[in-house]
Amino acid sequence: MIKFIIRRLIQTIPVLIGVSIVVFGLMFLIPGDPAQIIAGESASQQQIEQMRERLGLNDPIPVQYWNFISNAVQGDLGSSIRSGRDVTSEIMLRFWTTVELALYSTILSVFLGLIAGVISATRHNTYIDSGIMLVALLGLSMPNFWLGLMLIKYFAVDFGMFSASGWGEFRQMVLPVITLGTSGAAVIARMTRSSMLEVIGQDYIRTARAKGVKEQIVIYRHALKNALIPVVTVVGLSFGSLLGGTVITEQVFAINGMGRLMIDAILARDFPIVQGTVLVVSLLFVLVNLLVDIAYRMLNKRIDLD
Amino acid sequence: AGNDTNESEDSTAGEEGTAGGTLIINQSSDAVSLDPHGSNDTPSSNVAYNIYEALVVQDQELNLLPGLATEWTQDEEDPTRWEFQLREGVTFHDGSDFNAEVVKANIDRILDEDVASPRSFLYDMIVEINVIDDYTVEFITEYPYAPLAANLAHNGGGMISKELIEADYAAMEEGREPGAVINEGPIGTGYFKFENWNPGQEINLTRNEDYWGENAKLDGVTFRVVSEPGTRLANLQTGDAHISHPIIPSDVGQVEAIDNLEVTRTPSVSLSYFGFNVEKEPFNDVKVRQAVSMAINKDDIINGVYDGAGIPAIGPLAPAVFGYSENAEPIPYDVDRAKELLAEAGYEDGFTTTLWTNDSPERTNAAVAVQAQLAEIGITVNIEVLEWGAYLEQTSNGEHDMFILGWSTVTGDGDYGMYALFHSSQHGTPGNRTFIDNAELDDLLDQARRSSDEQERLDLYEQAQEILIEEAPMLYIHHQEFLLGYRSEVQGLVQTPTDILKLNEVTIQ
Amino acid sequence: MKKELLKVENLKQYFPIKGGLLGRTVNHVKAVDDISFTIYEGETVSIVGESGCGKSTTGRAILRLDEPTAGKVEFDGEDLLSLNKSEMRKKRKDLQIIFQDPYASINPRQTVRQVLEEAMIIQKVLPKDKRGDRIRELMATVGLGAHQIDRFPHEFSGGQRQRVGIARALTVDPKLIICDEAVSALDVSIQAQVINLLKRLQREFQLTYLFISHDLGVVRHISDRVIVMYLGRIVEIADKKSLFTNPQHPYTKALLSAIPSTDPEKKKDRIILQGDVPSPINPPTGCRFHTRCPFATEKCKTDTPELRTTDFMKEGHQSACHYMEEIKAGTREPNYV
Amino acid sequence: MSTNSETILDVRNLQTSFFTSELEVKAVDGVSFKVPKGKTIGIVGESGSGKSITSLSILRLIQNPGKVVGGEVLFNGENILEKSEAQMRKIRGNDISMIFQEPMTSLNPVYTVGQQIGEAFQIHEKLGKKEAIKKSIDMLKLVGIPSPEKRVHQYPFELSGGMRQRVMIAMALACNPKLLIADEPTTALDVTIQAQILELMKDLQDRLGMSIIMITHDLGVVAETCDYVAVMYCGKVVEYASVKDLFNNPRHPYTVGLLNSLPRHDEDVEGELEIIPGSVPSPAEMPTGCRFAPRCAYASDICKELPQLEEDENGNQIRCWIYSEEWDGDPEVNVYEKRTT
Amino acid sequence: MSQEVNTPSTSSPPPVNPRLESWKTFFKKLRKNKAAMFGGILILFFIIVAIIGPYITPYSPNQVNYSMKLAPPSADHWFGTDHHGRDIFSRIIHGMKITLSIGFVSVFASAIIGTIIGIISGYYGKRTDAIIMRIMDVLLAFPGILLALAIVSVLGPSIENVIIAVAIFSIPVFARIVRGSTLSVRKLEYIDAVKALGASDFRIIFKHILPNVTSPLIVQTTLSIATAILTASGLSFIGLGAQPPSPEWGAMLSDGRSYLYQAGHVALFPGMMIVIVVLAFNIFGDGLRDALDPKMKA
Ligand SMILES: Nc1ncnc2c1ncn2[C@@H]1O[C@H](COP(=O)(O)OP(=O)(O)OP(=O)(O)O)[C@@H](O)[C@H]1O
Ligand SMILES: Nc1ncnc2c1ncn2[C@@H]1O[C@H](COP(=O)(O)OP(=O)(O)OP(=O)(O)O)[C@@H](O)[C@H]1O
Ligand SMILES: [Mg+2]
Ligand SMILES: [Mg+2]
Repeated sequence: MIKFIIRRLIQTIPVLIGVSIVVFGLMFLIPGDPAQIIAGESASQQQIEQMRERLGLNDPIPVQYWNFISNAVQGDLGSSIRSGRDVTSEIMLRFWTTVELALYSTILSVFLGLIAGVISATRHNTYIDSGIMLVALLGLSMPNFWLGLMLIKYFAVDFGMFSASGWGEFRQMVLPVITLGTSGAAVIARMTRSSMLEVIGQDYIRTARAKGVKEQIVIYRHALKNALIPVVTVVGLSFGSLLGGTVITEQVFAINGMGRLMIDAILARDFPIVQGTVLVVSLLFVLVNLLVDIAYRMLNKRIDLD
Repeated sequence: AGNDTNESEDSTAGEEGTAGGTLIINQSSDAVSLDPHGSNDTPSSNVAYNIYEALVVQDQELNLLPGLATEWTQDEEDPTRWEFQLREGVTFHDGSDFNAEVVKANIDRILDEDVASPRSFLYDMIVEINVIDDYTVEFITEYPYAPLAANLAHNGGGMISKELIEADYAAMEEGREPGAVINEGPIGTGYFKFENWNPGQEINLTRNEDYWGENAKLDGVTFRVVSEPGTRLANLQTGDAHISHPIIPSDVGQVEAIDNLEVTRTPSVSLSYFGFNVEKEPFNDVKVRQAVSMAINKDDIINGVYDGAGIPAIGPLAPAVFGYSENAEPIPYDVDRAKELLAEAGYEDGFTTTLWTNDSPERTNAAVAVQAQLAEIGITVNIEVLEWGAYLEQTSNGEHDMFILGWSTVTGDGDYGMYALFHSSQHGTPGNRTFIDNAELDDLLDQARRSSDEQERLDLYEQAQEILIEEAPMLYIHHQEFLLGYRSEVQGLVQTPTDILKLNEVTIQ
Repeated sequence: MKKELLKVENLKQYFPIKGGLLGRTVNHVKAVDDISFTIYEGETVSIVGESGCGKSTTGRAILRLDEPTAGKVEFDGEDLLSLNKSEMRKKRKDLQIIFQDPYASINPRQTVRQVLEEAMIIQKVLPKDKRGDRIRELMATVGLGAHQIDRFPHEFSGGQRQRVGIARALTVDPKLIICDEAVSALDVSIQAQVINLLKRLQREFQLTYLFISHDLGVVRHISDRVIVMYLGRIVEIADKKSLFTNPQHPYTKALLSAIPSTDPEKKKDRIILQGDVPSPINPPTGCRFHTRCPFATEKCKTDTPELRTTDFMKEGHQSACHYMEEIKAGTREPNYV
Repeated sequence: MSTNSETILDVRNLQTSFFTSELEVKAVDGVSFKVPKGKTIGIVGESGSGKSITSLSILRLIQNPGKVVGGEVLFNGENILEKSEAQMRKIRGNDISMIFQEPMTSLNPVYTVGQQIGEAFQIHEKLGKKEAIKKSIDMLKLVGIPSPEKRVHQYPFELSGGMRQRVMIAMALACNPKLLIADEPTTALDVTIQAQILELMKDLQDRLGMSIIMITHDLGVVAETCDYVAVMYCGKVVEYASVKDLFNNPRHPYTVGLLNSLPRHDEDVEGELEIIPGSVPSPAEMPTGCRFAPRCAYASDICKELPQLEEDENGNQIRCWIYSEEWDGDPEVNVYEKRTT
Repeated sequence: MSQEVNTPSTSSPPPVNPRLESWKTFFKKLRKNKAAMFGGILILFFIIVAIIGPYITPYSPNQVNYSMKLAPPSADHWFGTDHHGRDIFSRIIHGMKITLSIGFVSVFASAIIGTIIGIISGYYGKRTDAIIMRIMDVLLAFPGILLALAIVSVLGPSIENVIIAVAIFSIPVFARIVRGSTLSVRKLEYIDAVKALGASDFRIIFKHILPNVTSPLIVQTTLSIATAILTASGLSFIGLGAQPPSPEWGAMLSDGRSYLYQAGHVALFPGMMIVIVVLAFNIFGDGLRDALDPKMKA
C-alpha cells in the first residue's frame, strides 16, 4: 500500500505536466490578449506591443512554456500579469479558505446525505422516502446563487443570525457551507439510497438479522459499508469540484477563494495565475482521488489496487 | 427615503458630522493595482484617488482646480510648452518631499516602455519634462495639446513618492514586475494613507494626519470586494457596509423603500453605444446606419433596461464633458422614416445581422431590446454573447457587424471622449471599433486637441458632433447615471461624474 | 491406449496475506504447494481431503481463474499457462468447472435461461433456433422444471441453484469438467440422477472429470482414481478400490474411518485425530501431517516424504509416508494419549 | 413422538408463499413438526421442498416477495409469528440461531470473520470488542479452523468453502442458543471435520440442553446425529419418525426411494444409482392430492385426494394413503420391501 | 437409469423468444411501479409539449413589452412577465425543447462515454486504470470555463457545442463512479464463472459488470440532468449555448438573479420547471432501477 501511495504520488507528475501543457495550449488557442484586457477598451497598438514584450508574450509558445516550467520546477510560478504579485502568494492567500470551505461543505453534505439516503432506502417506496427524495432533488436543482441569496435574505438580513459575507468567523461560514453542502447532500442521499437498496436484499444482511443485530446496526454497519463505494466516489468528486469551482458561492458570499481567483484570471488571460491555480487544484484532485481509492480498499478488501 | 440626482452634492453642505469612524465601502471588484500608473479600472482609481494626488483636480462639474500644482500655463507663443507651479510643503506618507523632481520621475515612469503603463496614452504627447526649479516643472509636448491639464487631473497622473519609484525600479532589475513594490506599499500625498491590502478581499486606508490641506474626518476607509449585487445590498441593510458602490438599477426601488438607506444618482461622463462596423455591408451605407438609429426608442431602452438610470444620448459626449454641444440635433425616433431609408438603401425587406455583446447582463438586455425594436423594421438581429477577452480582441479586429460597448470620458474633455473613438488613426484596439474613417472629422479632432482657445475648441467639437450624428457610426444610447447606495448615517459623500468617491468630507453619524 | 488429458506438474498457488492498515503483504497462504498428477481421458479422478487443503484452488488454478504461482498445466498436450488470452478463451470450451458455491457463481441478474443461453452463445455451440430446446433439455436433465426457466437465482433453493451450475457446465459439451462439490447440496435422489447422468455422459462422450468432494460415498461410486490431499500436498493417490480397501497414509485412514454411517445403530471406531489442525500459512515442516499423526517420529518433523509405492500396493497406488511398511506390518504402534 | 418430553418448538401447519409476478409459489405448504428439548430432529427431503424456507420462516427472516401466510410457530409455548420485531431480535441469535446454507453470500464481504462472529458476543453478551475477538478465536478453534488467530482477521473471500461454513457454524453457536437450526451445515466439510463439528454440537447439546434442527442431505449425518427425522416433499412433511424407525422401517414410498438412491462408501456398486423416476411437479401443475403420487409406484385412485399426516402409536407420523383405512390399492403392498440398501 | 428424467419435459411450453420475454417482464415490472409510470408519463408529456407547445402558447416568447415589465403572475400571464415584459409561461414552453435537449443529450453522451471508460479502467486495472484515471483527473481538475472558451473559439457558438462542452465536463464523473463500482464487482465469483466459460472481456464488461453498476449510473445520470441545465446556462454567458433571447431555462433562471427580491417569479418558474423535469427523470430512474433489480417485487 505504501508502494501504491508512492506510485500514485509519482503519477501526479505526468498529470501536472499534462495539465500545464493543456492549459498553456488552450490559453493560446482562445482569443483575448492580456495586454489588451489590462488596457481595456482603448490602448494604442504600440502600448499593447510594449506590454506584450514586457510580459514575454512575443516569445514562441514552446519557449514560453519552457520558461514557465523551468521556473515552476524551482517552485517559482511567476507573477500575475495584472497585479504583478507573486502567484504562489496569491494562491496561498486563498488556499486555506477554499480548502476549509470545501471541507466543511463536504462534511455537511456527507452527514446529511448519508442519513437521508439511508432513511430513504429503509423506507423504500413510502411517503418518507418520497419526501426525502423530493427535498434532495429540490436541493440539487436549486442553483447556488438562488439558494445563497435566499439564505442571505432570511438568515442574514431578516433574522440577523449569520453574516452575509466574508469567511473566517463561524457567523460567516454557516451560510456558504449550507449553500455548497446542499447539492452535494442531495447527490449523496440519492446515491446512498440506491446503493443501499442493492445491498439490503443480500443474504449477509439476513445473517446479521439472524444474529439478533438491531435493525439500526444492520443498516448502518452491515449494509452501509457495503453500499458506500459509489457514495465515496461522489463524495470525492464533489469535494474535488468544490476545491476547483466554488466561484458562484464565493461570489455570493464575497469569499476570497481560489475559484474566483482562477476564473478572474482566466477572464483576464492572466496566464501565470491560471497555470498556478490549475496546478494546485489538479494536485488536490489527484490527492483526493488517491484518498478515494484508499477508501475503496478500506471498505472492501477485495478491491485490489496494486 | 429617496434621493434625487443632485442631493448628494448638497449633502456636502449638510450638517457637520462628528469626526471619526471607519467607512466601509463595498465595491464590485478588487483594485487591480494601487500603482496609479499601472491600472486602468474604476475600483483601482477609487482607492488610489485617496492615496495619491495629481497636479490638477476636477470638481463636481469637472472644472479643473489646483491640486499638487497651484497654477499652470500653456505658453502662448509655443503652445507645446506648459509650465506648472507646484505646491510647497507637501510631504509624502513616507516623509519625503514633493517637488519638481518627483513630478519628472513620475511622468518619466509612465512613459517608460519597460513599465508599459496602461495610462501612457494619456501622456504620450509629452516629449520632455524639465525641472525648472524645485517647485516649477516644464512639459514640452510633441504638438500643441490643449487637454493636457485635464489629462493630468486624471488619476493616472497621481504622484508617487520618488523613493518608492526608485525602489520599484530596483526590484525590476531583479526581475520583478513593474509596480510590484509600489503595490505592496503605495505612498502618495493624499489625505488617506495605505494601511494594508488583502488582495481579493479588502483594502484599508487610515487618515493621513500630516495632510497639507484639511485632514479627512474619517479615521479610515475600508474598500471591500463584494461582487454580488444582492450581497452588497444585504451588507448595506445589516450595517456591515456603509456604501454599496454601485447598486444595480433594479435594486433602486428596494433600497429607497428601506428606512435608513439612501440612493444617489450621479450623471456620468460615460456613453453606452451600439457600434456598426462601417467597413462591412450593410453598415457601410450611412442610410442603413441612420435607419437603425431612427428605429430605436432610446427612452424605452433606458426605462426598460436601465430602470431609468440615465439620459438619452444625442452624440458621443455627455453634457458634463467639455465640448458637449447643446445645439446638436438628434436623430429622431421615427420608424416610418427608418423603413424608407432602408428601402432607399436597397433593403426594403430588411436584412439579417449579428449583434455582439459581452457578458454583462445590462448590455445583453439592451441587445434584446434593440433586437426587438429592429425587428419592427424588418431587420433580424442575432445576438451573440462573447466573453470579454475574446470580445475585445475580435471587435478590434473588426470581425463584428454590430457590437455594444461603452466609453467613459474620464478626463472630462471632448478629446478623450471622441479622439480615440472616431479618429481614423485609432482603428481597432485604441478605441475606434466602428472603423469610421472620415477625413473631415479627423481634421476637426486634430485641430481641436491642438488649439488652446477654449471657444475654438468648443466650435470644432460642435462640428465634429454634427458629423458624428449625421454619419451615425454608432447608435448613441444613453449617458448612464451612477447609482450609489449608502446608509443614512453617512454624510458628506461626493461622487464625481467619473465615478470617483471623494471621501475627505465624509463623516459617519 | 490411455491418453493423458490433463497433466499437472509442480503446481503451486500462494496467496498473499495482507496485514496492517496499509495492507502490506505479511505472509502467504500456501494453498497449493507443489502438486503433480495426471488425468487420462475418459476417467474420473476425485480429490478428497481436509477442508481448506487446496482442492478448489487446484481447480481454479488449472482453469487459470487465478494465475498459479508456479507449475505447469498441460491439457491435451498443450501448455495452458502459455496460452494467450484469446487462445485460452477458446480452450475453455473443453474445460469446465462447476463451482462449489452455486449462488455466488451465478450472476444474480440473469435468469436461468439467460445463464444457459449465454454459455451457448459464448462458445457458439448451437444455432439460435435450437437453443431453446436444448435449454429445456438441460433443465430436465438436472431435474429442473420448464416452469423455472425464467427464474432468477435467488428464487431457487440451494440444491436447485447447484443444478443450474451443473447445467451450465454441461451446455458447452466440454471434455473435462472440474466438479467442485458439484452434488453436495442435492438430496440423494437428485444426486443419484446427476451422478448417473455424469457417468452416462462419460460413457457416451469420453468425458473426463476432476471430482472434488467430501462425500466419500459419492467418490467411491463415481471415481476411477482418488487423490487425497492434505494441506496443499498430495498424500496419497490410488485407484478407487485400492484406496478404499487398502489405504496407506494415516490421514487417509483417519478420513475413511470418519465417514458417517446410515445405520443409526452401528457404533463405529473412529480414528480421532489429535492435535491442532495446522494452517497453510505456516505449514509444518517435514511431513505436513506429523502434528496430528499417531505414528509421527522426529524424522517426520524434518524429512518430507515423497510419494512412493510399495510392493503391497497396487500399481499406480502411491502414498507419501515414511512408515507405510512398518505400519502395515504392525511394528509401529499408534501413540494415542 | 414422545409426548412426555418437553417440546421447545412446535411448528403447526406453517405456510409460506412467494408471490411472484405470475403466481403464488407455495414453498412451504402446511408443515408441522415438533422439536423436543435437547433433541435433534433432522429434516431431509427433496431439494427445493421447502426446508430452508421453513427454517427462515421460523426465524421470521423471509424476504419480499415471500410471506408467512399461515400457521403457528410455538417457541416455548409462545407464538413467534406474533412477536414484535424487538422481541424477535432478542430471540434471534440468542435463543434460536441459524446456520445458513450459502456460506459465501451469507457472510458480509466487508468484515473480517472475527468481526462477524464477535458481533454476536457484543450484542447478546455485551462484551467489548477485544474480548469479542478473543472469544471469536476460541470459537474458530472450536470448529477446527487452523491458526485461528490469523484467520480471525481474514475476510470471507480468503477462506475455503469449508472454512466459510465453519465460520457460519461458529457464529451460530456463539451464544449457546437453545435451538439451533442448521441448514446443511457440513456439506462443504470433509468427513473428519464433519465428525468434529457434529461432536461439538452433540457436546453442546449434552451440556446445555440445546435442541437442533438439522437440515441435511447426508443421510449418514442424519443417522448419526438425529433423534427424529422429518421427510419433506413439495412443501409438506410426508413422514416423521424416530431415526431408528426411519432407517429400519421407512414407510413412505418417497423415503424408501431416497434411501435407495444413496451411494455406498463401504462397498463398490457397479452400474447406476437407483433413482426416483419422474420429476417434481411445477407449482402450476401441483397435484391436488398426494404430491408424490405422479412418481409413486403404488399410486392408486385415492391418491388423487390429499392424505393427512397421521400419527401412530409410537408418535411416528405418515402422510400416505397406504397406511389408512381407506387405502384402495394393493392391500398387500409393502413399501419397505423395495428397499435395496 | 430411468429415461423419463432425461428426456425433455413432456409439457414443453410454446416456444417464446427469451429476450422478448425478459423485456416483457422488465416492462411489466416497470408498469407496475406507479412512481416510474408517473415519471415516464411526465417525461412523455414534456416531450409532447416540447414539440407542439410552441404552436399553442398565448404569446410569442420574444415579444418585448416594457410596459408589462416584471408583472407578477396573473390571469393574462400565468407565470408573470420578465424584465423585458415577456410572458414567462410562453417562454418556458418554447424553451422546453432546447432545455431538454441540452440536459438530455449532453448527459447521455457523457454517461455512455464515461461508462465505457470507467468500466474499462476498473476491469483491466493496473496500468490501464492508472493511465485512464490520471487523464480523468486532469479533466476533472481542469477549469471548465477554459475548455468552454476553447470550444467556442474553435467550433463557434452553438447549442451543439454547449452540449459537447457539458458532456466533456461530465465524462470523468461517470467514469469514476462506474470504475468504483466495477472495482467492487470484478472479483466476484460469477465473473469467474463466465470467464471459465470463455467469455470475452467485452461480454463480461457489458453483460455482467455493466448491469451491476447500473444503479449508481442511473442515479448519476438522472441527477446530472439538473447540473447540465445549470451548467449550460452558465456557459451561455461566454457565448456557448443558447444566446439571448432564447428561452432556455437555465438562462431564464440566471436572468432572474437580478430580480430575486423584487420579482422572485422571474427565477422561480424556470427553476421550478427544472425541478419538475429533474424530478420526473429521477422518479423514472428509480423505477428503472427497481425494475432491473431481480429481487424487487414485481
Ligand atoms: N424468492 C423466491 N421466489 C420464488 N420461489 C422461491 C423463492 N425462494 C424459494 N423459492 C422456492 O421455494 C421452494 C423451497 O425452497 P427451499 O430453499 O426451502 O428449498 P430446500 O428444501 O431448502 O432445498 P435445498 O435442499 O435445495 O436447499 C423452492 O422450490 C424454491 O424454488
Ligand atoms: N483469495 C484468497 N486469498 C487468500 N487465501 C485464499 C484465497 N483463496 C483461498 N485461500 C486459502 O487457500 C487455502 C485453500 O483453499 P481452497 O478453497 O482451495 O480449499 P478447499 O480444499 O477447496 O477447501 P473446502 O473443502 O473447504 O472448500 C485456504 O487456506 C484458503 O484460506
Ligand atoms: Mg473448496
Ligand atoms: Mg435449502
